[in-house]
Amino acid sequence: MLLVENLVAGYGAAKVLHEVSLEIARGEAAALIGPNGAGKSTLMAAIMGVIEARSGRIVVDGTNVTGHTTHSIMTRGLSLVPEGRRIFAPFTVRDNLRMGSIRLSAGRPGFDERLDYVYGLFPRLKQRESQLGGTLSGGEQQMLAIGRALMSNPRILLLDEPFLGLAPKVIEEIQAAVRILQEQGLTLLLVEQKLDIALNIASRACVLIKGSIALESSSDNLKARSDLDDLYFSLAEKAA
Amino acid sequence: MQDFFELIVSGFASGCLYSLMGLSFLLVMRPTGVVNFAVGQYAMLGGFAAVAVMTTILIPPIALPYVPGLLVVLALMALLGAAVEWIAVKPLVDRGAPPVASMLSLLGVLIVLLEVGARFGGTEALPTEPPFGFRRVEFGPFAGTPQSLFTIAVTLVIFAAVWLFFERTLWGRAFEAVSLDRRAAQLMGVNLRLVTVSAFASSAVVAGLVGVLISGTTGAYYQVGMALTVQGFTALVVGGVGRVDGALLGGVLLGLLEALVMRYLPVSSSMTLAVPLVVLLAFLVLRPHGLLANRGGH
Amino acid sequence: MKSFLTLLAALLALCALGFLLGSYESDVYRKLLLWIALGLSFNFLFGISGQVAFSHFVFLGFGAYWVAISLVHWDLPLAVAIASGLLVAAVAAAMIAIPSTRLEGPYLALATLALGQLFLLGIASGRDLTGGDSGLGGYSLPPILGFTVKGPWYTACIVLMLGLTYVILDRLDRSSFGRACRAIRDNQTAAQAMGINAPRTKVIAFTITSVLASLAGIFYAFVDNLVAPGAFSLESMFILLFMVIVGGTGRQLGAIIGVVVLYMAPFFIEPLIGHYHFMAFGALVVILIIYKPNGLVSMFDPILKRRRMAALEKAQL
Amino acid sequence: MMFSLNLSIATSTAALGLLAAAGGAQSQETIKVGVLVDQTGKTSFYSQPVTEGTLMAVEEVNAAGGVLGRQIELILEDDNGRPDLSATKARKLVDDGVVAIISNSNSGATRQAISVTAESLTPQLASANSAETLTTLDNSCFFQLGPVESLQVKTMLAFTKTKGYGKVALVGDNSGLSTAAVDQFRMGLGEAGVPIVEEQLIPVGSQTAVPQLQKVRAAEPNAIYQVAQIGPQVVQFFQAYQQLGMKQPILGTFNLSSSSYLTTAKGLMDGTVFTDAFDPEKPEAIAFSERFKAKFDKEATSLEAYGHDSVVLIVDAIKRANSTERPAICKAIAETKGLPRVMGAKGTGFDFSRGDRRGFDPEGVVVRAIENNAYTGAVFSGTKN
Repeated sequence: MLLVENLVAGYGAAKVLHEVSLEIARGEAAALIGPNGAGKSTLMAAIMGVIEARSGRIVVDGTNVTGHTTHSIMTRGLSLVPEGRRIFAPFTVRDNLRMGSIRLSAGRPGFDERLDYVYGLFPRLKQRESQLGGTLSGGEQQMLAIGRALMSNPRILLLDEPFLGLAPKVIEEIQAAVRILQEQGLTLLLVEQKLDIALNIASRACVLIKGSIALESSSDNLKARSDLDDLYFSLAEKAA
Repeated sequence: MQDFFELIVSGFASGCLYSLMGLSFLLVMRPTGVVNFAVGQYAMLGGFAAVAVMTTILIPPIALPYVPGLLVVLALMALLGAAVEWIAVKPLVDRGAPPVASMLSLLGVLIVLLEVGARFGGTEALPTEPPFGFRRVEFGPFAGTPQSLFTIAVTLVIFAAVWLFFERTLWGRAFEAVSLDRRAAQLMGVNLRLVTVSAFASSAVVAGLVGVLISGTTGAYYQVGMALTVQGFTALVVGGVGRVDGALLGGVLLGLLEALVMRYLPVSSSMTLAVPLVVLLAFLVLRPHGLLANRGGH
Repeated sequence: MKSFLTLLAALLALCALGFLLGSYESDVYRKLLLWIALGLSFNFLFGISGQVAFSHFVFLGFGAYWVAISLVHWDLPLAVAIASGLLVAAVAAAMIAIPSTRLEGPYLALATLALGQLFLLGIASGRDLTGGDSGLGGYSLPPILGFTVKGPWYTACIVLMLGLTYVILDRLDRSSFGRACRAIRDNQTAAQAMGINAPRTKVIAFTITSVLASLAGIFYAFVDNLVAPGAFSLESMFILLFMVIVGGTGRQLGAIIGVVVLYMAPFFIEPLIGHYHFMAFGALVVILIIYKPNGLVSMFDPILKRRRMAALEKAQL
Repeated sequence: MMFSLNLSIATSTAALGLLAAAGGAQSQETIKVGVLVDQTGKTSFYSQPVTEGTLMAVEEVNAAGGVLGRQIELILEDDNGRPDLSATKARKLVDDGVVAIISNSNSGATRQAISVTAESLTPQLASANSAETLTTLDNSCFFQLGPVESLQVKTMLAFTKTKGYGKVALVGDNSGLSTAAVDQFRMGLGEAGVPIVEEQLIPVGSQTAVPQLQKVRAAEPNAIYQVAQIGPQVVQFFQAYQQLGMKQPILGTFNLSSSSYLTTAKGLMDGTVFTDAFDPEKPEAIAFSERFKAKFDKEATSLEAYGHDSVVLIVDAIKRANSTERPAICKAIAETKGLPRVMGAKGTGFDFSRGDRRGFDPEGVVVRAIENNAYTGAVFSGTKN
């Protein structure tokens, strides 16, 4: 469904990703894990067309989308929940969700349907419908960010560290919602630093170290590893 | 007292022009962070374009009536604004250069436009026929000319339309989203190219409209650009940088202040031009956020 | 020592040139030298310190008007006129800089642009003192120590002033102050984190360069023995900005190249393209900012680099 | 409009070059005359038409065989209307060996150029400048051909003497052109004992003149002297006057003779009278207008006539001096008396023999009026009433 091949990308003179390859099948939930600064968010940005791929290619459902603009990649069914939520603070909850629907081709009827869907997933957002985004709690903002990304009716949802800085209770709540999405057949790519959360959700994990995939394995295999606690460290040693 | 009410109308009308210039700045500033000092030259060219299409002075075979002429001028301005973005801004943004590079390159554009205006239109003031003329009209204690009322009405309609667009339509919200968080807006699927190009085009259209309005009152003149640039930016700084309603408020206040200072304070009348300059400096130093608070963005 | 001798030789050559030229050419030449001096100080302000300030011509005009008014209306001795002019310019520059250097990018540009317009309005309204639009004239350089300085000797004075400007700015640029200026230009937050006092550095840079502009203005006052507002308009300010950008922002050599190219260009291209040179400058600036952001001077970089490498190799042998 | 003007100047220069070349082949070298013109600056709108008149006059002289059997070659220099540039360009012309310089730029630029021509005593003729003090500068070879401001005041005062305007207002703009005129009008009115109850300036770049004219209205003058010179500000004056329902008579200066006001201030100027240096019914003016129209297919204005007259003067001086030496030409000009010219009232011509280097006949200014959005002929002339 989503195929990344030998992707090289970076900012200015700095090369962040070195020939990264990755494949995710339809309905699968994969995790992209790795330490800080490994290039996880850069990979997300490159997949979404926010930064340019210097070489390599990105293929969605057999269509090469390398070099396409973000909005045209979104029409192929991709959507990203960005790191740090990036809510439009002065907009109401509803207006935030409206922004998410901007690439929805079905127009007004489609919008109402998606809105009901998101409100069904996160009933708290419905209660806060006309509140300003900036006044929500951290957890609610994260729900809004996910809900907003779902408004474009994606088939692949990329989640960039959605649990960062949230209370355990909220994390559980959002995990539950993610599980529902999974059950409904949405393909997921989750970026996460914390291994336990990642392996809980995803069936397969790719470990990104210093801009390269250092290890790819099923979650069960990974969980069984003895060096799990300092996995990144040992992989980094090996890479060096 | 009669003087006061006459002044309110004429100060309000001048202020409306400043507000529109402020809006022209704002339309580009908000979504792109670029300050385009060439907007004053758009106004100058808009004026000459109006003379060209509405009268026989510059291009003898063409003399359209006011409304079609206005539409033609505004369409030309939209093209000009988009072309300026494409030539002088896009390559820099693509390279990742800071906004100040765009500002400097637009200063180059400013000079090119100024010279094009001076060569094409000449250095003399050229007129268009104002649609409503200058006879005195009175309503209650107020008195003005049909032309000043026309300017006020056009300005209010433009501001209402822009406000409704930004607050009520999905695409208007998208413009706002871009100015709040460019990256997040991009991830919503907002077409940034389209937003940037329409921002530059609409900015040129609004400034061009000012030029058309002025061509009917004092004539299209090659030197109006710089004064309008300062007045428009001052309107923005007074009202609150980054707000549509701030531009309207700031411009109108500035227009009224100019008229009242001129009429009632014992200063040399050539110093009225100093009013916007002094107000601008005072606000920049003492209250850089203007009268209305900013709501985020740049 | 070697660089000092090179500079001395350059200044002597510039003076000598003044003795070879006819009256028209030496008029053009003097104004070129003044533009170079202005270009150097503006380059420090805009290119090295990163302040997009449009007030440079205000200070040029201030220096010129101050010395002219001192001679015509106040009958001050020349030395007093010059010294007081520089002093007042320094105080005024600092007073302007303290509030305005807080402003960033376009806001500083607009504030200093407003200042420039106010200056011109002031000249227009203070006509009894300034002569208004047609300017203030009817004076000439008083004898200095009994000598009447005129013709190529006055050109030599301008060369001296230019040399002084160059040396001051070159020293500043190479000192820790110059590095602080560049650090603030590139990233103010990072510079402050490194312990640089950004506001103070900016104010000092603004004041020094503005005083140097006033100094050039004092010398300008005796080139035509007339000061008129037309020379200090925004248009001239734009040309100066363009000169620095075209030559190569932030480099002394760049400023010199930019000034020479844009100042001399009209004399050569006017017969070809008529009066469109100002328009051509605007277009040139857009093209250079986009395609050659380091200016014309960067075209010589490979040569300079090669020479430096060759010198290095020689030293190693 | 300006496009066509530029073009016509360019083409006539080219034509002149050809003529000069042809002339040079059959006789000696050409007589070089320099022209300082503002082709690109703020004052180009009047400097260009003046220069057009100069070019046309030279073409006519050359077509009739030139002067002293030689062709005249004009060397045009654009000074952008800037004084500093004007001095530089004047130096260039002097170095080029011109026998005289015709100054068609604004008076500030002319003034600066005088500092250059004074060094080499090059004859310099200011075609249209009306500034008062140009001839007090120390170039005894500088001659001013236009009417100085004080002459306009004197003529207007003579014209209004019988109307009994007890108190008047004075409105100008803040350009150099206008403030100089305001000064002269203030002085002239003061000398004549007419009190000025209000004096206002409309700043260049402002959008309305309503506050200024309200002050004028409040002072209740019997008449208003309108001496604003910059187009938009002149138009604002008339608009505000109309808007405020004012009825006082408006007395203008020759700036109002620029026909563009008939469109910019269409219908707003009726009843206005203004002083002018051009009498359309003067026989020389009729002849000039006909020749101009035949050549350029448009109406001549006083501006072209100014430029034309400076050539008339210099050609006459070269003929009488029978020399192209600068001092001889200078001397001949200073002795000019009764030389007919296009500008000025009927029967007036050049006269420098009074020892005044301002050659406009003191009785040569006329008063014209605007009726039904059109200019009338002279309704009055001279300073005696």
